[in-house]
Amino acid sequence: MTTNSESNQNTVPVREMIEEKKKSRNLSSVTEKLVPTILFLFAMISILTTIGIIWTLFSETVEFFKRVSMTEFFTGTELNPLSQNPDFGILPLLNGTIMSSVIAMLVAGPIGIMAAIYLSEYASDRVRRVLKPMLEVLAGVPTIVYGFFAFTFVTPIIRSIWPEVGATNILSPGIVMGIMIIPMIASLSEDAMSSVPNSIREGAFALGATRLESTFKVVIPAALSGIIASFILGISRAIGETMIVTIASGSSKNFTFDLTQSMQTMTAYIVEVAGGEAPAGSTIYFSLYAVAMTLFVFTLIMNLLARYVSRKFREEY
Amino acid sequence: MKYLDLKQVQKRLNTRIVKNNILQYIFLLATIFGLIVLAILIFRVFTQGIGFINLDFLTGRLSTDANRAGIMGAILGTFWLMVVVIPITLIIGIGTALYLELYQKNGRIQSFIQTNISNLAGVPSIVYGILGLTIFVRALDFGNIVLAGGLTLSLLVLPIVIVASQEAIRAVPQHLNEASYGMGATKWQTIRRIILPAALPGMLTGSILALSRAIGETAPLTVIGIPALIIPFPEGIFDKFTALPMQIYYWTLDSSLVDEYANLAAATIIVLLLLLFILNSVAILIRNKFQQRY
Amino acid sequence: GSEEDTENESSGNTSADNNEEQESESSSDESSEPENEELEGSVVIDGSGTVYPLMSVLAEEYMLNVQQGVSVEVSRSGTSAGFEKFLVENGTDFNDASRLIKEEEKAKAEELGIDVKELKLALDGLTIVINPENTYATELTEQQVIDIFLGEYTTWSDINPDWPNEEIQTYGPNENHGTYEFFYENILEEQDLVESANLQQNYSTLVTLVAEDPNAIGFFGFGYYDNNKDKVRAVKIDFGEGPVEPSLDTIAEDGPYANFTRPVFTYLNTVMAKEKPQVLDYAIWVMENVNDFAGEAGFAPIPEEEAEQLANDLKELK
Amino acid sequence: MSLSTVQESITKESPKAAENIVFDTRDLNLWYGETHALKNINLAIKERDITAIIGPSGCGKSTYLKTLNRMVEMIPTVRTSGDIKYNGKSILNKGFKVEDLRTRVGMVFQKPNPFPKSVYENVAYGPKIHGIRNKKILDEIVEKSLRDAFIWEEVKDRLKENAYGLSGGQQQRLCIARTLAIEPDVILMDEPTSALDPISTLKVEELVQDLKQDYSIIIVTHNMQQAARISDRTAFFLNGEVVEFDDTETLFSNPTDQRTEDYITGRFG
Amino acid sequence: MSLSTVQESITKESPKAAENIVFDTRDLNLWYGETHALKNINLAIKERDITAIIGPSGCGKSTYLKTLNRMVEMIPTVRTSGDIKYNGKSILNKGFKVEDLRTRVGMVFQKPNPFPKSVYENVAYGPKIHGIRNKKILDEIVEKSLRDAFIWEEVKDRLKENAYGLSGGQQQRLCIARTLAIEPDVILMDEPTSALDPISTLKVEELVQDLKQDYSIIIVTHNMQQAARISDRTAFFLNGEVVEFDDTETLFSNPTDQRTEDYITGRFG
Amino acid sequence: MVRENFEDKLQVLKQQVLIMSEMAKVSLSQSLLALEQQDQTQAQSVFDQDNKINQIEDDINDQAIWLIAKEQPVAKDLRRLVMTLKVTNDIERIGDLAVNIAKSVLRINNEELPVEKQQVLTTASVVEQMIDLVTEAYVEEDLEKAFEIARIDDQVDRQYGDSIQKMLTYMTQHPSHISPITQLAFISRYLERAADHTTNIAEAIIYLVKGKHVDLNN
Amino acid sequence: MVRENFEDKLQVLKQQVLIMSEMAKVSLSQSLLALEQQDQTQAQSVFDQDNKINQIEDDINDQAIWLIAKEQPVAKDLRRLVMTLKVTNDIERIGDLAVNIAKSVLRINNEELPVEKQQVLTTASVVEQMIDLVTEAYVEEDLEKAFEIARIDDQVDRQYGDSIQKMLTYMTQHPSHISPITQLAFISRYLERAADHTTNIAEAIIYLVKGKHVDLNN
Ligand SMILES: Nc1ncnc2c1ncn2[C@@H]1O[C@H](COP(=O)(O)OP(=O)(O)OP(=O)(O)O)[C@@H](O)[C@H]1O
Ligand SMILES: Nc1ncnc2c1ncn2[C@@H]1O[C@H](COP(=O)(O)OP(=O)(O)OP(=O)(O)O)[C@@H](O)[C@H]1O
Ligand SMILES: [Mg+2]
Ligand SMILES: [Mg+2]
Ligand SMILES: O=P([O-])([O-])[O-]
Repeated sequence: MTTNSESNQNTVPVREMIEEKKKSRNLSSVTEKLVPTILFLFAMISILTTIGIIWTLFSETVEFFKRVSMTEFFTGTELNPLSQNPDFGILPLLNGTIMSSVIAMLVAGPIGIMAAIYLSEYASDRVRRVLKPMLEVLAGVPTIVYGFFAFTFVTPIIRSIWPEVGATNILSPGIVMGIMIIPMIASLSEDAMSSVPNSIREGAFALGATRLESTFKVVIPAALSGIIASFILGISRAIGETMIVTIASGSSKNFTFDLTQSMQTMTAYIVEVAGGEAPAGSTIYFSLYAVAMTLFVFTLIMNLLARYVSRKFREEY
Repeated sequence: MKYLDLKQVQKRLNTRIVKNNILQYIFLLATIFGLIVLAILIFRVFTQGIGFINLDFLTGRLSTDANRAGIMGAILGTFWLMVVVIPITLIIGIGTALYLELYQKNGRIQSFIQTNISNLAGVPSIVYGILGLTIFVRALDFGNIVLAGGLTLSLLVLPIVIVASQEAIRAVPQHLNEASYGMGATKWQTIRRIILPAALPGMLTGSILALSRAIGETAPLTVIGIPALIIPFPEGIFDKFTALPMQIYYWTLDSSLVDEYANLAAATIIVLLLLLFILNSVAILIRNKFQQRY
Repeated sequence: GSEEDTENESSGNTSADNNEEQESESSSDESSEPENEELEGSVVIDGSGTVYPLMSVLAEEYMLNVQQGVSVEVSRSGTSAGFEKFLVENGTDFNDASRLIKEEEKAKAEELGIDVKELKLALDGLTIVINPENTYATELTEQQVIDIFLGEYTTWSDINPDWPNEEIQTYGPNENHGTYEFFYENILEEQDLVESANLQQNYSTLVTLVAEDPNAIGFFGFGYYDNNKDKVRAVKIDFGEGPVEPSLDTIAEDGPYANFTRPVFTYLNTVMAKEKPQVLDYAIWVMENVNDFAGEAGFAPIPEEEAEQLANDLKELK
Repeated sequence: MSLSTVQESITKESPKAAENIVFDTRDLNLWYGETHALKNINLAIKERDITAIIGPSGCGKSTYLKTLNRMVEMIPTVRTSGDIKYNGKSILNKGFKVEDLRTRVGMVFQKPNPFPKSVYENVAYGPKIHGIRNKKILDEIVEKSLRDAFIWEEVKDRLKENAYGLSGGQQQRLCIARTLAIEPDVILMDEPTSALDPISTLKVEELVQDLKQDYSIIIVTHNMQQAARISDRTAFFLNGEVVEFDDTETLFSNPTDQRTEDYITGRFG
Repeated sequence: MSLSTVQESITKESPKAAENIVFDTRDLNLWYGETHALKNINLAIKERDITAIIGPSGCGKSTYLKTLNRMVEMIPTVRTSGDIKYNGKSILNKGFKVEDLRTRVGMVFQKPNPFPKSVYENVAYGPKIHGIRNKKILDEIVEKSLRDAFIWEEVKDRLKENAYGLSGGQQQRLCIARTLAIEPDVILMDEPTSALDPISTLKVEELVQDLKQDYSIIIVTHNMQQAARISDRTAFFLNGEVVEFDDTETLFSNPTDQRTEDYITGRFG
Repeated sequence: MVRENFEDKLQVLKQQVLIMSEMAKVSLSQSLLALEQQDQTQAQSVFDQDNKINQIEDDINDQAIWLIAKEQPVAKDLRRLVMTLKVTNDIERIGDLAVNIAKSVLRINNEELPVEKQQVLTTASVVEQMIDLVTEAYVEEDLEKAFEIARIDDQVDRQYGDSIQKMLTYMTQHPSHISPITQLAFISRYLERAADHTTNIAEAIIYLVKGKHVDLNN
Repeated sequence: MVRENFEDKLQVLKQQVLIMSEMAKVSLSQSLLALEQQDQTQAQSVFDQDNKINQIEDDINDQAIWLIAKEQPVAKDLRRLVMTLKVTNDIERIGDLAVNIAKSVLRINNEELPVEKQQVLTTASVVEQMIDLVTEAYVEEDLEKAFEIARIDDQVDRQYGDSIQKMLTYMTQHPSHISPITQLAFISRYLERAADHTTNIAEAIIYLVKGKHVDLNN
């Protein structure tokens, strides 16, 4: 060892070299100051986006309410924007939106959570490594494809089983939306459950618990906040989903709870009204913003709720 | 004193185990359910559309005549959209992530921006469409050109890229930064030499996934207004365009006008799904190849 | 004469073989035209979904075989929605319409200084369709149709006791569409449709709905029926002279189906036409060739002279 | 103190009346896929003894411990040969129900792993899954277990609070209480103090020595002094083999095998 | 050995020729937000000494260490008062460039934290960021640093491999080599062996004692025997205060303060 | 409280040291009683006791070493255990000295001891007191008492010098008594050594408390 | 190789023990030379040496205790350190005995020692050999040599018994010589004790190697 340190002593005057280079450091100090500013500007873009969304929606919505009263809008059960005596009640749209979301969650909720349980608790590593990405493919399929699928495949099947169901109805897109949301709920719930440390599971097994017991009595309670959050996000996703309902649910502005009927959601209404090139200036045009605003507020509340839940009930392990 | 009666415990044990075993299969079934649907969907789309896929279809121009219709215009439209979306989301997304994770780690500003981003991620895509329509198409008077659509989609997927990049940065262990600072490195040196190289695979993976999302998005484009018939190929980001999902949408709608349109829609779906499949495979490849163990 | 016949035939069985022929014919048309100058730029068309099939075929033909440098974009938000887009500063060049322009719309145009030129393109027969399973209501009188949509009958047996006691389901395009307005204004004479009418934005949806509902009765343009003859059945209407089946032959302003026949138009913004040569050129070309394509798209042609007259009017704008 | 009592207290404690073997391991081999992790293990572990297992990292200590309650099976690639008899019954054949085994053989882990529930629910968890529903009995079990784990005084006023509010040492004792609640015969402990600070470590060690009255305890530890301090017998593992198994005092004062001596005196590697 | 030389060797090593103070801490106070983490610290740390810092968890050891190279500033809520002089210069005022300080004062962390790069790139990182680009010089620096960290022989054939392929002990020595590459005066070590097995721990300890020839070393450790084994002087921290700072032997044999005695004999709490 | 176990074990060890020193004192008393009464059987019993003392010494030492091995003591704890090793050595020596005295008593047999026997017995009782005192000092870790031992030891040394002188003088005058008196001189020497050993113990106590070596033996 | 540092320190400690035992042997030799030559100044130098021996004992003990504190030794390592504490104690006692011999030599002064002086000196040389032998045994950790010590010790004990007997007889016959002969008897006793101490060291070596206590002293 001593020979090493001797032989290498001062062959490379690292320290001097470093001291020397230090003088040429000014350039880098400029970079150091500039970089945060640039990055800050980038970060501002997301803020601008939000401001843009809110400003756009809000200013036009205000215009809309100058023409149509709030009460009519929020309590009206009739929506006939183009008729000679137009009605602008949003309730049919809310009704359609809620119906489709509820159906979607009835499909996605139980199946998603069961899939999450299977993947997180029962599947071996290898099986999970295969199944989970495959399931996530479901989430990656464009919604237009689901719409096509719902309209050309699922609806006819449902109708062959249950003839009452209309060719456009809320049931079929609801179900397909549910299928689309399954991976989201499965994946988020699985993440929540997987982040429950294995040591806790082992603790349960060591007490003689079966896998089912460890899952329902330990893992799920521990991951509950994450699971609830995944449900809320699933609902939010269902509310915001557009193409499936646009294609498969028709555009009747029915205010009904009959699953077999065609209904229109808020999103589908926006597509309809915007059509190709939405005509500026008319009441219909402004109604689009009012509906969009309502939609935005709905999903915002859902997202904030999901965040709150997952914050509030997060367990520290 | 014994509280547990071993005999009782034994007796209960059998039912407990049986319950567990039965439910295990139900859970498996639930997991596979989604996959079965996926398989049916793919099978159906393929059987319906595969016969229509040929070179002419892929390279042909759009036409009202189902036999002549091709989707090159839509493919190019999607391509040009990506030309807009990729650089914008990568630069702004990674930049924002770096800012949030490394320059404004704590405090009000960070949590404000963070909340804002996670809310943006949950805003329905159709609302972005309205934003794009109002701002890019109308206020900035771009019209319904690629740039307007691309910017709209960029804003739409930006939160995904930001969050993915943040996660990638966070996955770089703090102790690596400490090590770098501990040797007298400046912040930017540390970012450039340690954090970015380590986080890049994760960022790319996230970005590619965001891109797939952008490619498949239809709703914002329907709001922005894509003509149902547009035959010339877009040659740049200032041209009007149509995109693959829009074409699927129109053909699905018009299938009552011309039956074969449904098949064309199916064929286009196949092309779109293949494109997404390739992108996702690339993402997975990147993830597996560059995954770091710390 | 002979050209027209070929077109009509080909509309019945659209086949690839005919395309080439058609193209060569068109190009011969083109060569007969004096103007050979290369145009470029875009022509923006929006408006009626009913007119869309005709207009898109025309646009495609124009782009492919007449002026490759011009991009004709055809959208179809509906007649009314289209007008709103048409009647603004820098609006669309054409607005397709399945009804006549309204007074308010005219007033708006004047206000904006837009000089609108009405171009009649073809004739559409409003077709009343029922489910193919419905074998009883294949013939209805004009009044019966009106009453059905006004909600005078709730069940089929109300019309004819021999018919099933099933609730009648009425379908139609929604208020966005000129077809609706024509039906509402010209046939129902501005009486409100029955409450329960299922009004859809998309014709494809509408076709499917009628095709799948045994108790359905709906209305839309002949073109949509023509393409879905296997799915829906057209009702023969008795206008007092015996049941008439809608067809390209019966649909005419003075034909047996005249009561349910309406012209379809496109409105040209002549200000735009003067500014953009390709717009005017396209307009002229359309009026010179529209009758060759009307049948293919499910429309009956307008009288040749009327078309020529309009074409000549347009040429004067140059 | 009279001289004679002194004399008695000096002579070593007399061997226990019945020296029952609780776990008898015969020619146990275990593979993780291709890795031969345990090689021909033969160990007879006595009842009401504290048996320590020491050895360098990766020598198979944890693996052996987890084989005793078949937790090792949770890794899918594991294969075993040979036999382990628990109170005379072979536990390695598939017919033997693991849940049953695990109610008899409790386990305490390296990192305290309470459930993210209240202190009370943590302890009541085991009895509950085994079918005890009666609130009064549960209360009794919880109190007794917490008392036995020397933690009752510290937590009796916060039974309803989340267990993660406790300190690391308290959490570990809570985990021990949780194990006691199902009244096992044997308690396996895998480095139960390695995540704890020195003070908590000593408390847990004292608890372990106290539990010896009623339980057979097998404890894996990296800390040789800990093995010396608290165990009656110590097994030294090396590369998946048992090099030496003897009374703790003998093993640490006068080991037979040179490798043992090298290891305990820190001359290894 | 003659008697006289023995006599000499028995008397304590004579104090070093020049007893320079490398870090002089005066009345240092530090707050994390409201937490008063360091209270009136006064410590004079000598050059070419190994100074150990011991104390219970949370007493401020790491905080103090991180104050010496101002890494503590990475936490935004931190406030300090008082003064630390490094070779006579106050380092706490904002004018002092932290990057400079940190090239003089290296740091080794609790968990080995090599960069996810090759062994070579790990060591070359420091010289590179400080502007040394010449490949030959870099080669030399890398070899020398690895030799000085006693790890050259083990890694010389795998310089291009990823550092994460090394064992924990090797990784830690690599991290030390990485620090040596920028030739600091002082090396701060925060529990450098707490993540290592006993054998690797001993290797690192020996390395540390060897480095004493050329560097001043300040080492935080939970392991009192380690402090006793390797350090010249030891400071005992408690609740953010320095309770006792003395020659290691004195502190561990005959501490002045009862709290020190209680802590080192394990009677704390 | 922490380290109870260790504290308990230290306490047990201390108890055993006390028992051992009690045994050594008993041995010494018996041997002196034998001297006083010139009783052979009394002397014999001292030999038996010695074996027990040796055994308890080994046990205590084993326990102390085992505690060092397993408890890693430092500072006072370590000194306490190391001191225990030293102290038992000294106590054992006191026991040995009792044996030596008993042997000398056997050699003296029934022969007359005309001089100094009383003086020796007086010294002996002082030594016994010293043992009691040092035991107290040990229990209480009392420095005062430890230093007190040193002072008493000086006194014992002086008495021993006087006695030897007197005995030599007497022997010169009464050669017939040389043999028993020589034995008595040895006994005197043994007592002086026993006192030295108590002083050693006192030194050990001082080392325990102070952590510093003092030499009380000069 | 690991624990080099500790091994080095143990080696240093061993060296110091050897030096210390060398010093004790030198003391003893000097005191005996003083006896042989009845040389007062020679005797004086023994006293000086003793201080040094005491000091080196304290140092060695401190180091051993410090090593125990910081290296947490177990098994043989621990026994080696504990044994060092015991061995230095015995060596120190041998040094003390040399002082005692020197004191006796001073008391004898120039008086004649007609009997047994040679015998005592012979025994003394045996004891010196024992010290050498036990030192070798210590260095080599050789059990054979350790047991050899015990055998030689028995021999020394016998010689001591004979010598005392002869001296007593002589004194009875020559009362005028009582004083110096008594001193010689004491010297004889001191040598016997020195031999005992080497035997203790031998016991310690056996304990070190075997981990078991043996009693060689009977
Ligand atoms: N899940 C596993 N898959 C493959 N090999 C494993 C697995 N778990 C452990 N091993 C291997 O088995 C051997 C024994 O591991 P085990 O965990 O029992 O060691 P250990 O003695 O407990 O070590 P430590 O002291 O580090 O906890 C090691 O070589 C290890 O690499
Ligand atoms: N980032 C921080 N924010 C707030 N308080 C902190 C922070 N880091 C440390 N503290 C507090 O400062 C005090 C000292 O912490 P420090 O990490 O220096 O302790 P330590 O002695 O190194 O402990 P350990 O031995 O556990 O590493 C503790 O009370 C701790 O809770
Ligand atoms: Mg382990
Ligand atoms: Mg710390
Ligand atoms: O018997 P001693 O201890 O004085 O040799």
